[in-house]
Amino acid sequence: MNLERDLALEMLRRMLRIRLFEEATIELFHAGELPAMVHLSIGQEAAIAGACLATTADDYMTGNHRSHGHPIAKGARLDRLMAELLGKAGGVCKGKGGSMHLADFSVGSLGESGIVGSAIPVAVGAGLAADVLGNGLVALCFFGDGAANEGVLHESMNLAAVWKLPVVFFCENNGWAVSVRAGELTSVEDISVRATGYGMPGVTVDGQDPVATYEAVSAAVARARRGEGPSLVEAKTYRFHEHAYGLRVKNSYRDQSEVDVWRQERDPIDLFRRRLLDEGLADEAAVEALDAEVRAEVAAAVEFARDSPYPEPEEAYRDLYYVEGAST
Amino acid sequence: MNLERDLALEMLRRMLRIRLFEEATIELFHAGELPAMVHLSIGQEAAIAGACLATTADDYMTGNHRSHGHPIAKGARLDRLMAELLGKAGGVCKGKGGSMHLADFSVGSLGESGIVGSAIPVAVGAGLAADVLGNGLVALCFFGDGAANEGVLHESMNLAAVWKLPVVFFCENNGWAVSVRAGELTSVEDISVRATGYGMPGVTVDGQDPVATYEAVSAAVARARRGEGPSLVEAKTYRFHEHAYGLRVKNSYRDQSEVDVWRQERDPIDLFRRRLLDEGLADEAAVEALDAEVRAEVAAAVEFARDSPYPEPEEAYRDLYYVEGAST
Amino acid sequence: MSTAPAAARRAAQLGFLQAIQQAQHEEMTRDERVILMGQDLRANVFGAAQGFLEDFGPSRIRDLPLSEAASVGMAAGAAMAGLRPIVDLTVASFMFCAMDQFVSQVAKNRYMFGGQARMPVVFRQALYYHGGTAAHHADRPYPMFMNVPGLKIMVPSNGPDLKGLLKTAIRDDNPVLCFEDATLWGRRGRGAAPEDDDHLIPFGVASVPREGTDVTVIGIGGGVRHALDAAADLAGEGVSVEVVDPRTLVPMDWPAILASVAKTGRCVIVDPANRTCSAASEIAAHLVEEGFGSLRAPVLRVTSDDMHVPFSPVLEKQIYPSKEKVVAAVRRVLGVEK
Amino acid sequence: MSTAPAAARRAAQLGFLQAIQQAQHEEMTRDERVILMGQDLRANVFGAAQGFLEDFGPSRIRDLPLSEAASVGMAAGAAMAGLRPIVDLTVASFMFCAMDQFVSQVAKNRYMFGGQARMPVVFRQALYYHGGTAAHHADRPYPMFMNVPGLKIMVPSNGPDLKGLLKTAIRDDNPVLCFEDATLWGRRGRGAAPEDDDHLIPFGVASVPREGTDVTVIGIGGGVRHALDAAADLAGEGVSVEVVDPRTLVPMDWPAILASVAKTGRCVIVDPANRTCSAASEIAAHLVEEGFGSLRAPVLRVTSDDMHVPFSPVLEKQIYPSKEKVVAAVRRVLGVEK
Ligand SMILES: Cc1ncc(C[n+]2csc(CCOP(=O)(O)OP(=O)(O)O)c2C)c(N)n1
Ligand SMILES: Cc1ncc(C[n+]2csc(CCOP(=O)(O)OP(=O)(O)O)c2C)c(N)n1
Ligand SMILES: [Mg+2]
Ligand SMILES: [Mg+2]
Repeated sequence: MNLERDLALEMLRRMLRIRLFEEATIELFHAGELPAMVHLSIGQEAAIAGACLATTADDYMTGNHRSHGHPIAKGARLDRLMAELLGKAGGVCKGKGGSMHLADFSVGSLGESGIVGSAIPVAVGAGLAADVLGNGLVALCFFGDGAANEGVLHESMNLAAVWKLPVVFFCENNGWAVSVRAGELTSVEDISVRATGYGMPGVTVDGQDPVATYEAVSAAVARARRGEGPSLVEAKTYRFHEHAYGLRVKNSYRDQSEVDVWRQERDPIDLFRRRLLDEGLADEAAVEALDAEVRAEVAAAVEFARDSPYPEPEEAYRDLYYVEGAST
Repeated sequence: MNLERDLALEMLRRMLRIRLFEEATIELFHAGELPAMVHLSIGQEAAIAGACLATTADDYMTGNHRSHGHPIAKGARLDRLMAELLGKAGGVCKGKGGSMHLADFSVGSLGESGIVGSAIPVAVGAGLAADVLGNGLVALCFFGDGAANEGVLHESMNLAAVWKLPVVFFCENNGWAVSVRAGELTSVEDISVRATGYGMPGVTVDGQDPVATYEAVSAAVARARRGEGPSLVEAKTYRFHEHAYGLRVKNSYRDQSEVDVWRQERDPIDLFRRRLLDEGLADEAAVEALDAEVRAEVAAAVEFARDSPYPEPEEAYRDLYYVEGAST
Repeated sequence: MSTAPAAARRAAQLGFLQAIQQAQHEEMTRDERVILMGQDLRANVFGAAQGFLEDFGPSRIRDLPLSEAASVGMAAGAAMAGLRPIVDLTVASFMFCAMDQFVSQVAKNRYMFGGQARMPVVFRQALYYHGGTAAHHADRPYPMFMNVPGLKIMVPSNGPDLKGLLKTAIRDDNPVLCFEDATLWGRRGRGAAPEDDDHLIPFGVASVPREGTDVTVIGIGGGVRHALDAAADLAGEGVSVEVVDPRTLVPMDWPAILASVAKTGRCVIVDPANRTCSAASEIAAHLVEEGFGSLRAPVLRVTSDDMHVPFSPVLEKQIYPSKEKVVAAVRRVLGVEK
Repeated sequence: MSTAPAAARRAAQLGFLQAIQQAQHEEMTRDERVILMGQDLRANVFGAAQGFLEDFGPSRIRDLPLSEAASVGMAAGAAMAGLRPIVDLTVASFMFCAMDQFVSQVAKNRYMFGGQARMPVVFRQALYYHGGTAAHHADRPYPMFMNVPGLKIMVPSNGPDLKGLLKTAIRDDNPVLCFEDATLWGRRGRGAAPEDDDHLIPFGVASVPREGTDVTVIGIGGGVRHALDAAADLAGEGVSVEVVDPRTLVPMDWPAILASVAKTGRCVIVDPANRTCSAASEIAAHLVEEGFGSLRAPVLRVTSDDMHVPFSPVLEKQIYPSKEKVVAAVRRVLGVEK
C-alpha cells in the first residue's frame, strides 16, 4: 500500500492515544487512584488502530474485557473513558461499567463484555440492524484468541455467514489467554482457518503493523458493505504487560525473555514511528508534535477524571430500565 | 473394502432392526398406543449401523432426539427400548425418558438429548474418562446437520482436539433440520470441512452405504485408539418421514418428489440388500431368514412392551438423586 | 343445539395462537422496525405465523438456525442498533442454551453502560409441560429469570391478556420475556376477544377474574385455570374464593396482591414452576414481609413438585398443580379438613 | 504483643483457599478417579492449587480453555464414565455460559435415564462480589440453581465448613455446586482448623454458630458474618440473637430452621443474592407455610437489592446486605424502632 501522510499520522495518533492513555492508568494504579485492576492493550495498538481506522465513527463495534483500546481507536473522548475507569460520575458509563465494560455509543461502540466472548453475537445483531435498515453500516467484532474457543463465536460466524451480514470478526491473537499459550488450548495455530468452516474469507496479518491490519480490515469492510457478508481477520500480536495490571499470577507461565524480545523488537509504535521517518512520511518534529498533542489530551483526561465527582449513591438505582420521560 | 459375509449380514441385520422397530412404532402410533410423537431414523439406517458397527458394545455413545437408531445399532435389547417408548415400567429408562431420550448404559449408550446438541460434550467427557483411565475405549458422538450450528459442538471439538481425546464426531446430515434445508442456515455445504478449524481429519461419506460409513468410522476409531485424537465423519443421508411422525407442519417445506426420489432410489436397505445378492455375499434365503428373525425380535419387543405394566406413581419421585443403599 | 351459535361464540373468543398472531401482525404493521425471528417460523410449525412471510417479506421474517445463544445476543445487538426484534424461541427449555446472553447482554447492558442502550426486544417461549415430551422440553423456568434484574416477565393466562400484554411488550423499550403456558393453547386459554383494535394491557397490573371474601388464590399462567376451577367447586360448599392473576411477574402488582389478602386474610398460590425458589415462593415471602398483619393462616404454595418431568403419561400429571390440589390447600388454610 | 502467638493462632485457623487446597489434595490422594480441571489452574491464578500438577500429574490436573458449556458437559460425561471430576469454574458469573449443561445434562441425566447414571461431579465457583469488578463478575446465582431439581448446593461461611463440605461433596455420587463467597477469602472466612484429617460435614445439617432466644437470624454464605456481627452488637442492647447457618441450600435443614424459629418466634434472613426469588425468599415462604404458628412478627429478608452490581466503589457496597441492615431488620421484627 502506498501510505498517505494523513492516514499514517492518524494511525500513529490513535496508537499513541492507546499507549499514553494506558500508561497514565498505570500511574494512577500505583498512586492508588484506580478502584480495580485494568487489562492493558499495550503492545496491541497497531492491530486495534488499524482495524478501527478501516471503519467510520458510525460503524458499530463490540469487544471484551481488554476494552480501552477499542473505543480509543474508534475516536472516543478520552476524558470520559478515564473518568469511567475511576468510577466517576463523568464516566462514559456514569461509573457503572468500569474498565472492562467501556461503551461509547457516540462512536458506535455498543459495549465490551467482561464475560469473554459474550458480546460477539451483539455485533452480529448490529450487522443485522444495518442490513434490515439498509443504512450501509458495518459491525466490527473484537475478540481474543482465548475467546475463539467460546461456542457463541461459532454460532455467530455461522449466522453472519448465512445471512451475509456486514460483520468483520477481528481476532486479536496476543498469544496468551491469561496463563495459557494460545497453541496449548486452541486447536489451530491460525484462528483465521476457522473461517473455512463458515465459508467466509479468513486471513492472518501482522498485528504489529497498523497498515497490514488496516488493509485487511478495509477489504473485509468493503466486502461487507457490498452485501457479500462477513470475514474473519486475525492479527498476531502480543500483550506486553501481565493479563491484568496488578494481578499477581502465582506460578510464572511465560519467560521474561519472550516478553523482552517483543518489547524491544516488535513494539508497534516504535516500528511504525521508524517507518514514518524512514519513508519520509513525517519528520521528527511532526512526530514529536503529535506525541505532545496526545500527551496533552491524556493529561487533560486525567485531570477531567480526577475532577469529576463520584456518582451520587442513588445513581446505583438508575438505568436498570428505560423509563419514558425519565432523565438519563 | 473386501466385505466379509459375516460383517455384511450383521450390517443388514442392524439396519433392519432399526427399520422394523420404527415401522412397528408407526403402527403403534396409529393404534393410539404411543404417548408421544416419535422422531424416526428411517432412511438413515446405513449411516447409523455403519458407525456403530465400527465400535464395540463397551465403547461410549451419545446422541440427540432422533434417538432410536443409535442404541438399536449399538446392540441394545429392543424390548426395553420399545417399552420405554410406551412409557412402561419395563422401559430401559423405566418410562421416565421416552422416545427422545433413550439411554442404555449396558451397551455404552450414555443417553440421547432432547436438547439438540447438548449431549455432544458428554461424549467428550466419556472420551476423557477413557483417556485418564487408559481403558482404550472410544466415544462416538452422533449429531445432526442442524445441531452442527450449536456452539457447544465447536467447544467440544476444540477440547477433544487439544487433549487428543478418543472421540469420533459423527454428523448425520439428513439434509433438513425440521423445516430448514441444511444449506440454508448452515454456512457450508459439507459439515466435515469444519474439522479444519480444529486441526482434525474431516471426511464426508455416502450415508446410504453402510460400508462407506463403517470404513470411515473404523479409521477414525483406530486413530482414536492410537491416541491420536478425534475425527469428524459426516454421512450424507435423508430422513424419509416427517421430522416427527405425527407432526403436521403447517406450510410444506420440501417437495414430495424429493422424498420420493430418495425413497425409491436411495433406500439404504434396498441398496445394500441388492448389493449382497449381487456380490454373492448372501442368497435370497439368507436375507429372508434374517428378515424373519428381526421381524420376530421386533414382534416380541412389541409384546414385551405391551405386557409391561405402567410404572407405579411413586416412580416419578425416584432417581432424582443416587442414594446409597437405595434400590435402583 | 345447532352449531352456528357455538361457532359465533368461538369467533368472539381469542385463543393463544390467534392472540400471538394478531399482536405480532398488528405491531409489525404499525412499526417497520419490528422484525420476527424463530426456528421453523416460515414453515409456521407452531402455528402463529401464518402469512407473515408474504406480508412482511424475508428481511423481517427470519428462520433461525439451532444457535440459541447467538440468536438471543444478536437480537440484543439489533435492538441496541435500532430494530425492535421479536424472537420466538419456541420452547422455554431452550432458553438455557442462551442463558449467558439473557443475563450478561440482554438484562445488563443498559445498566452497565449507564443508560446508553435501549433494549426493545421480546423473547417468546412456550411452557411446554404436560404434553408427554419429558424433561428436556417441559421446563417452567421463569423464576430463574425473576432473579435477574433488568428483565420484564409476562405469564398470561388467557388469549386476550396475551394479546394485550404482547402488544405492550413490543412497544416497550425494555427487554420482555413472554412465557406462554401451553396447557392453555386449546380451549382453556380462550377468552372474550377484545373489541378494541389497540388493545394494550399495562405491565404490573393484576386482574381479578373472580372476586371473593374468604381466601385469595393467586394463579400464575395455567395456575389461574386451576384457581378458577377450584373456586367454582368451592363456591358450591359456600367458600368464597378471590382469584388474582398477576399477569406480569416483573413488575409484580404488589398493591393488588396485598389488598386482596388484606381483605381475605388467607392466601394460596398456584404456580406451575418447580417449588423451590418459585414465583410462589417470592409471593409468599413478600406477603409475610409486607402483609403479615393481615395473615390469618399459613400461605400455601401449590406448585410442581421439585422433580424433573417424567415421560410416562401415568407419571407426569401428578407432579403439577391441579384443581384438586388447590381445593385441598384452600381447605387447609380455612381449617376445613375433610 | 509478640507476633508468635498471633502466627500460631493463625496456623490453627483455616481460611477459604487453604480449605479448598486441603480438601482437594486429600481427596485426590485418597481416590485416583478424582481429577481437577479449571481455567488457569496450573498457573494457580486463584491460589488454591499449589503443587497439584507436580503431585498428581498432567492427566489429572488440567487447564480448561474458555469453553464453559463443553467443560461442564464434559465433566458430566466423565462422571458417568467412571471419573469423579472437580471443575473449578473460578467465577460464578461464568456459569451462565454453561447453564444448559447444568440443567439438561448434569441435573437431569440420572432421572431421565431411570437411574442408570451416577453423576459424581463437583463444580466450584466464587461469588466474586464486592470487589469492584462490576456486574459481569459479581453474580450470586445460587437461587437460580435451587429451582433446578437434582443438584446439591453448598454455600459455606467459613474455612472449616468449606473443607468438610467439599470433602463430602467429592465423595458424593451426585452433582454438587460449591459456591465460595469471596468476601470471606481473607480473615473473615477463617475458623478453627479441624483436628480430624477425615473432617467430613454432612449435607443438610445446619450449624448454629450463636445461640439466642429473641430472634433467629439465618445467614447464607457471607451473610453469616453480617448476622454474627449484628448479633454481637445487639447483645450489647440486651437482644439475644440466634444465628443459624444452613451451610447447604439443597438439601436444606428445615427441621433446624423451624426449630429455631419455633423458639424465637422471629426471623430475619441474610442472603447476598438478588432479592427476588432468592434463597431468602424460599426460606421465608417455607416458614410461613410450615411454621406459621410460631411466627410472632414478619419474616424479613436482608438481601442484595434487585440491581446489577455497579462498578464504582461509592455505588457498590450499598446494594449488599450489611451488619447495619441486619441490625435494622432485627429491630423491626422486635418492634424496637430507634
Ligand atoms: C466466559 C468467561 N470465562 C472466563 C473468563 C476469565 N477470563 C478473563 S480474560 C480471560 C482470557 C481471555 O483470553 P483472550 O480471549 O485471548 O483475551 P486476552 O485477555 O488475551 O486479551 C479469561 C479466561 C471470563 N471473563 N469470561
Ligand atoms: C437446543 C434446541 N433447539 C431447538 C430444538 C427444536 N428442534 C428439535 S429437532 C430440531 C432440528 C434438528 O435438526 P438436526 O440436528 O439436523 O437433526 P434431525 O432432526 O434432522 O435428525 C429442532 C430445531 C431442540 N430440541 N433443542
Ligand atoms: Mg489472548
Ligand atoms: Mg437434520
